[in-house]
Amino acid sequence: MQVTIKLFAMLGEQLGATVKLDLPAAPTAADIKPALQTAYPAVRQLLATARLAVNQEFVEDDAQPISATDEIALIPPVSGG
Amino acid sequence: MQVTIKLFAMLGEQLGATVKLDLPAAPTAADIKPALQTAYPAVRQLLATARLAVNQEFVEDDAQPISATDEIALIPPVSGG
Amino acid sequence: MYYLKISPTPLDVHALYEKLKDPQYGGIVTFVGTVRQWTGDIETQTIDYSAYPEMAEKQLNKLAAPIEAKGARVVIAHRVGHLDLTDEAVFVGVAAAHRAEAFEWCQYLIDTLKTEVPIWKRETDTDAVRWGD
Amino acid sequence: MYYLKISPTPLDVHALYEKLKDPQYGGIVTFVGTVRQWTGDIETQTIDYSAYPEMAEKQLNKLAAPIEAKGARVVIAHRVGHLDLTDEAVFVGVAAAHRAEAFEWCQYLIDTLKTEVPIWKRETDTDAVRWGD
Repeated sequence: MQVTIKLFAMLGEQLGATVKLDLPAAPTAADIKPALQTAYPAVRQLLATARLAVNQEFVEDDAQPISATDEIALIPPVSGG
Repeated sequence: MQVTIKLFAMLGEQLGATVKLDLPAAPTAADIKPALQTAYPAVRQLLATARLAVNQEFVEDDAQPISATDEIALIPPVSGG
Repeated sequence: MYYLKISPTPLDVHALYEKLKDPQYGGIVTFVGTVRQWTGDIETQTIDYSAYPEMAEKQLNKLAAPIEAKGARVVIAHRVGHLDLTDEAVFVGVAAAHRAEAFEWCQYLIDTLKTEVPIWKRETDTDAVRWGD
Repeated sequence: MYYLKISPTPLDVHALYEKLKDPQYGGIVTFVGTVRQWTGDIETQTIDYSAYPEMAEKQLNKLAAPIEAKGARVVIAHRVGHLDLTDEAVFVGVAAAHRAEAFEWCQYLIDTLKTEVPIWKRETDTDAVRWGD
């Protein structure tokens, strides 16, 4: 299954505002960061510190299923204010 | 020795903005409230809750001598802000 | 550097806030006290504030000086005279490098003003006239 | 009732403050974060803020709703885009019946905004470009 992932801040600067990613069948939230780290090893550490958001909510449960229509984003540590 | 005492808030409303008061010779800060309470028994309680200020400073030491040229005031509990 | 004023003129909150802006500060915390309508079952209509102005300004100086000595900027203004509902009675502003200290010092200043600065309110409520407690 | 906005328009601090005034409130606490020049030995020239705006507004709603449910009013605005020294980046205001809760809730909101709301700063310092930590 292919999903589009929104990226922000330094991640967006490095990889672009969105990347497409192939996931195994019946993916869960836990699959996304490892798949991105495999695809983009140069930003492995940046990906590790980012939080996953699905449909504009931080994901609290790694077992949350991901569907192709979900809005998926990686949120680097925020620094507003 | 006669001194003039500034009064504020409810005390000023009851007794006027200033009162004159006769004190014994070589008076100290400790003499002022009792002398006022004797002169104005109707506001004895209001006087008890007020703080003494001499030359625009709260008096910390009851033994502070009072001179005829000091600016003396009684400060009821404040309620600004 | 700090600005302290007791005056019958209505508070210009925006002008007071602008005095706090400076490239050396990153956080500005302000407290504004306004005339509130209800206190439990008591309805306030107006408040008259009076002061012992010379002593009040001296006391404000004593409060502000140690905060400014830590590198912050302090702006305090208190109105006296006749105020209606929502009118601003007091403005306390602190600009500091970081926000935690700006919050701490602003709250310290208003808390201390309310016990140590000779200003008094006389509330005209619908049922009675009350001197502030 | 509360007002939450993320926008490239410069913050109108006075208009935001005015939204907090109401006869039911006696205390208004505001926090304004501005662009500071020095952080230790690092000199900042400008800051560019970016956001994930739809999620940021949802997150602000989640923060403000429980405070408003306690009877207070919340106004938050965050600027995005290019900011110069002393420009206002964020305004957080809380109006409440009493000042202690206004201070507590205002500080809670800015502290939580800084960890939970997807907004990022990119500092242009004299020696380097830095993403905020």
